[in-house]
Amino acid sequence: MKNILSQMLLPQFHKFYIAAIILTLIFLPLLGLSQYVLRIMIMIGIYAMLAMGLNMLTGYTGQVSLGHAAFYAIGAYVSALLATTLQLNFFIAMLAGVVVAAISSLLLALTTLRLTGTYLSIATLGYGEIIRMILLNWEPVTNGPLGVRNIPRPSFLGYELTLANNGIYYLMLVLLGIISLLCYLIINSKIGRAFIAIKEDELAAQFMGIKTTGYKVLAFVISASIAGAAGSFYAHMIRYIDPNTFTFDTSILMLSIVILGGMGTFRGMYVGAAILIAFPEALRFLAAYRFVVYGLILVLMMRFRPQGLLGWRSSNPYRLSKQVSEMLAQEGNREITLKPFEGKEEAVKG
Amino acid sequence: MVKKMKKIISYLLIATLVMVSLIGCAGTAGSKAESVVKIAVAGPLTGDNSEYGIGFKNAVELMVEEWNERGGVLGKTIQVVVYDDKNSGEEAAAIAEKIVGDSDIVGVIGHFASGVSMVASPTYQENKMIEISPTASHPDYSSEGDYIFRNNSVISAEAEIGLDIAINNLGRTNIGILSIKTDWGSSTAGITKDLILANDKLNLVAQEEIIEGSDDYSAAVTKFVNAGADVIIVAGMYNTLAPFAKQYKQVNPDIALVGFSNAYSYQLIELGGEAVEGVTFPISFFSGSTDPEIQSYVQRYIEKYGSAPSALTSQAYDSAGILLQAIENAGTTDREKIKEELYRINYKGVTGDTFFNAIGDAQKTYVRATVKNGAFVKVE
Amino acid sequence: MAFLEVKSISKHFGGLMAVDQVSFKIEKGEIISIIGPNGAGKTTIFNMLTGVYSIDAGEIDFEGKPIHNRSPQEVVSSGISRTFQNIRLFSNMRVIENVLVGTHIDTHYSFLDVLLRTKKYKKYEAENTVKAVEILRSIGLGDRIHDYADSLSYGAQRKLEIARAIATNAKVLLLDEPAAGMNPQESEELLQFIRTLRDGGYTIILIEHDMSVVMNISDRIYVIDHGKKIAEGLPDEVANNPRVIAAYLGGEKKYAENS
Amino acid sequence: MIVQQIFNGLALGMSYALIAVGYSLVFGILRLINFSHGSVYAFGAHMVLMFVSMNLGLIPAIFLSILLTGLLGMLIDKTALQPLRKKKSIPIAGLITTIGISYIIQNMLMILFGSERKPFPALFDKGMINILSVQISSTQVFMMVVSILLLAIMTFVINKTKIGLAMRALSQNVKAAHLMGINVNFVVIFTFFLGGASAAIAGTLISGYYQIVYPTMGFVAGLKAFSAAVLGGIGVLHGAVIGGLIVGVSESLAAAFLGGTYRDAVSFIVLIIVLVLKPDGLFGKKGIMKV
Repeated sequence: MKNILSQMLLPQFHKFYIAAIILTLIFLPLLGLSQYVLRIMIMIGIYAMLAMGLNMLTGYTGQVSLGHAAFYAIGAYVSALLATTLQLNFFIAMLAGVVVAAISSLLLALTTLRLTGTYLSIATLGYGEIIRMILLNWEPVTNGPLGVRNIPRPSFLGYELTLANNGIYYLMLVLLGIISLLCYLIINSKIGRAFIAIKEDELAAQFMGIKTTGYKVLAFVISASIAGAAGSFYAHMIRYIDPNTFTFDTSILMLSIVILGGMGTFRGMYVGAAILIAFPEALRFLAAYRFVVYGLILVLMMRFRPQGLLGWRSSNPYRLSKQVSEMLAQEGNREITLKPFEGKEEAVKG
Repeated sequence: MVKKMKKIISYLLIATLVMVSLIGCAGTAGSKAESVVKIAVAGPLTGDNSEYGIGFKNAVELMVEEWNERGGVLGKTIQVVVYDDKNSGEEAAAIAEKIVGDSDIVGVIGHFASGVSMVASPTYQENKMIEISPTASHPDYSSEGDYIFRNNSVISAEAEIGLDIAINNLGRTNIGILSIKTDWGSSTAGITKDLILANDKLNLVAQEEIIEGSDDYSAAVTKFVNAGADVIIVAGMYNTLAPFAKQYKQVNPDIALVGFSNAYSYQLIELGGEAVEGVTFPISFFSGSTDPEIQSYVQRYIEKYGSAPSALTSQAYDSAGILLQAIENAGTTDREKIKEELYRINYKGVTGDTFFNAIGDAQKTYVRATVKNGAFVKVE
Repeated sequence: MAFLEVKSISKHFGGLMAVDQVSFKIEKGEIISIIGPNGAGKTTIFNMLTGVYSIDAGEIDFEGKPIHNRSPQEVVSSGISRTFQNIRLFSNMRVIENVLVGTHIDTHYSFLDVLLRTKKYKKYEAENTVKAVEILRSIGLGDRIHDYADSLSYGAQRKLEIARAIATNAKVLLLDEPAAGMNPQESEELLQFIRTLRDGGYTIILIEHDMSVVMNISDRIYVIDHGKKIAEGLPDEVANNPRVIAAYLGGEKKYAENS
Repeated sequence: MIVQQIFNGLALGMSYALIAVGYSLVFGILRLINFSHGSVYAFGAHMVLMFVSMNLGLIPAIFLSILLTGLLGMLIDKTALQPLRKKKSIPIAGLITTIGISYIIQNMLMILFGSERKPFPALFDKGMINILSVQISSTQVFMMVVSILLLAIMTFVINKTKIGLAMRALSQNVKAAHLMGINVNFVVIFTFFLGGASAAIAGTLISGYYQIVYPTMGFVAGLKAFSAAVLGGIGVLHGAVIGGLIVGVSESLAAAFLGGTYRDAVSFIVLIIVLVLKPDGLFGKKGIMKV
């Protein structure tokens, strides 16, 4: 039994599992699930996106943001306002939301360049509150406490996507897929390595020639853009937004998902979101205690499993591309003398 | 190996958790009983605003209990289904789906905040589910659709009476407006301001807004005092009005204060003490009324829950009554018919005579109340 | 003009003169050592050389150009790389990833290349990975590339730090007590490896507090005590210098009292 | 009117200062932002209310609450933070843990006491005092006196007592302090006791002034107090007081000239500006980076 189980976890099966999960997600609505369950699935999807974004900043780069609801809000508001006032198509409005969220995060990141660790977190917290105050006070634009209503549903090629025709659900899947892919591409590159190096040891990263400030800003912008996209999708899905959705509690929920799932993992974001969004629905008797539970998650995870539920290290070997394997095989085990770097031509000669 | 086992256990644990969660979400559709009429209550039962949601629940359950004692409606037992929306739009949207998925439910009493109600109401409207919010105050709320009703005072009507209190009952004309920055507070302040500007006899000396979360009103008080206000119209709940009155009366004991029915709660007196003496407001529900119906309601409420019902709670109580009466009048649980009945109803409830106008706003009659010797008394 | 020249640099923290007018120079392909008792200011000198601290006075020239008061990144890209006294690896990354981070400085593809997985991206990734594997093989970690950095033994971690420093295309390696915590055999192996690096053309500056470690390897030794240079010269000269002996004895004595 | 508004701000600032002292105390020793301080403050106020409702009398209720809240502070350290120090967790782990604790306390209070605002007995109400057209309430004056007294006691404890010496040693170098035979965990736990006790005092005084308590009272006030502590130079006790006064006054003036809805934004903007321009605050000392 033990053996079968551990055999099932072998890396060669991973692709199969992932494919199975994706197929299940695609065919799920065809099973005739109630709209209520679909709604929950969509909310899980939105929070998985948000967690994915925060993960780039907090999980990989080690910068804890306590004000991420601000970018979620900016994406939602910009997109909703453009769609309601200028009748822009959802996808264009979303793009605008992403851009504005990115710009605002750039401004925040540039002003807080000098801050590290806890100080940075507190500054993001303050920023989140300031953005909420702006949403509340800038009435001519944001409509203040009255919020934005009648936000059009997303439509694709003239076809309106609703909950009933499963369009919203599939849009969520596509968005989550795109965001996951982008994160995957970024993490598996020098950018991703720079992020992780900064998290592991910022000073050592500087001595690797990594322009740490620049990469931290980049992480901020990527992270905020994703939150902006999620916000825009949320606004068009829910169709009414007001400042009360984007509070400190929302930021903490995002952070709890990242920490519970496992900072610096992909799987953790989906599972973390699924657990934290679905659990208050499933365990209604705990509803009054849900914030206590969020709090407990933060405390207990930090105490006993800071890497998160799914935060184990991969035991698979490092993936060398075919090209690399061939180059190395050609070389065989010949003796290598290291020579210092002298000029461009020799730089990458093996 | 141990590591692997740990990993497997984590996987299994997580899989179970997710399964349980999903089953939990899906599994409540359940028993379909023919002899039951369900009405849903949706509001914040937990969190910051739980006092209001719990008030809804209490009130509706009390009303349903009374009906069931009389044999239910259409010969069927009435059952209350309670949903906690945590005062969050995200939650409310999901709950709305859940409610419309249960064909036994004929109507919803809720939600509490306008913003939350308005996230849910498109779902109700599309699925022809009747929603009566006892509290929503957003001006656009009831125009979300013909199944969407509001059993709350219409701001303009209430504001007019508030001003009339200031002029005629209190004899003041230099008016200051204090409002909380919520959809209701901002709308109320805006409407009141327009009314004052339209009236030559009145003088708007200062207008202040505050955000909930701070209890310090000294800055606003100083501004009002300097502007020479002799009456302040406070568009806030009891939890704003009471501390504001306290802080203001320390500086100027002669100030007159006008509130709105939202602030009509025994907690106002509990929190405000002497400072709220003389605070006057328009109300549609008066717990000290000599009307025997109201007296028995207040008595039953106190008996059951240990405290006197507030105005908002009483509106929830009437909302349930209105819905049940409409079912009775329609003679069926067909929601379209019940909706039609709702537009025809003239309900004599504890919050006065109520009927809905064409967009589904309740039209109410108001009385005036003031605080005297630590109790609410009617102003004649 | 020397390859790397340090001209009477000083640094003080508040009232404490941590480094006081220290000068030294090193030619291409040399190994020099900076030794001194604990707390003498050796690591501070490294920190000044590599841009962690600004210098209060003096000058540092590398290949004829001043490099003092630059950011660490600029110092690295000019060809000077370092290791740390208390190992600072990226411990949750694999061995090969640690070295790949070292190649960061020489990886020239853009954000768009990353998203589109262009030829350029693939070329750099492949070349850098091969380079990283080669460095690791030559330093004797070729069979550990898949492991996580913190699963290595102490000695292997020190080697990995050097490999990572080499990967930045360094010409000058600053090694801060590379043999600390190693047993004699490990430390002898390491010194042998440092010699091969020198033979390959690297220029190396070592920091040690234990003089005996560097006696056989250094072309020149500089002795620092209380932030001041008290002696310099060939290993034998320094070992017999009475001031050095006094400083070491005094230093040891003081150290003993403190602990 | 400006003068009156400044005095309003000073009174408000005094309440922030009272809370800020607790942040500063813990940060000064541990370099940890104890985010749970705001909810511990709310806890202290609720405990007074609970003991009063048990008819123990106001003064004993206050003392019991101070004791109990101090114990809560110790409990937080013992159960959640000490293990993190032992494991040498990343610094941010402490912040996240205290955020978690703050959620637990605040929501437990909500479940046990209800979310609504509840009346709190007035502490020292002798009406208003008029000084040259400026009006100050006697409660504010009382608050100010107690704050200064509290600050004096804290300063005395830190500068003149043996445990204070140990605390100062710890704030310089934990390892060295440990080597010198200081019982680090005891000193830290004592610091948390002081922090909790000061939160209870702040909770009592401020609730006594506004005569209101509710579970979320510590959130916004806590954030502003934190701004105040940072502004004054976190870790510096008198800095916390001056920071509190500055935040209070700027908030009051913002309310006066920009409108009441901008006051919160202003104190957060002050926070960010201070963090960015002078992270060590007005009275803080700069540290040396160690490699």
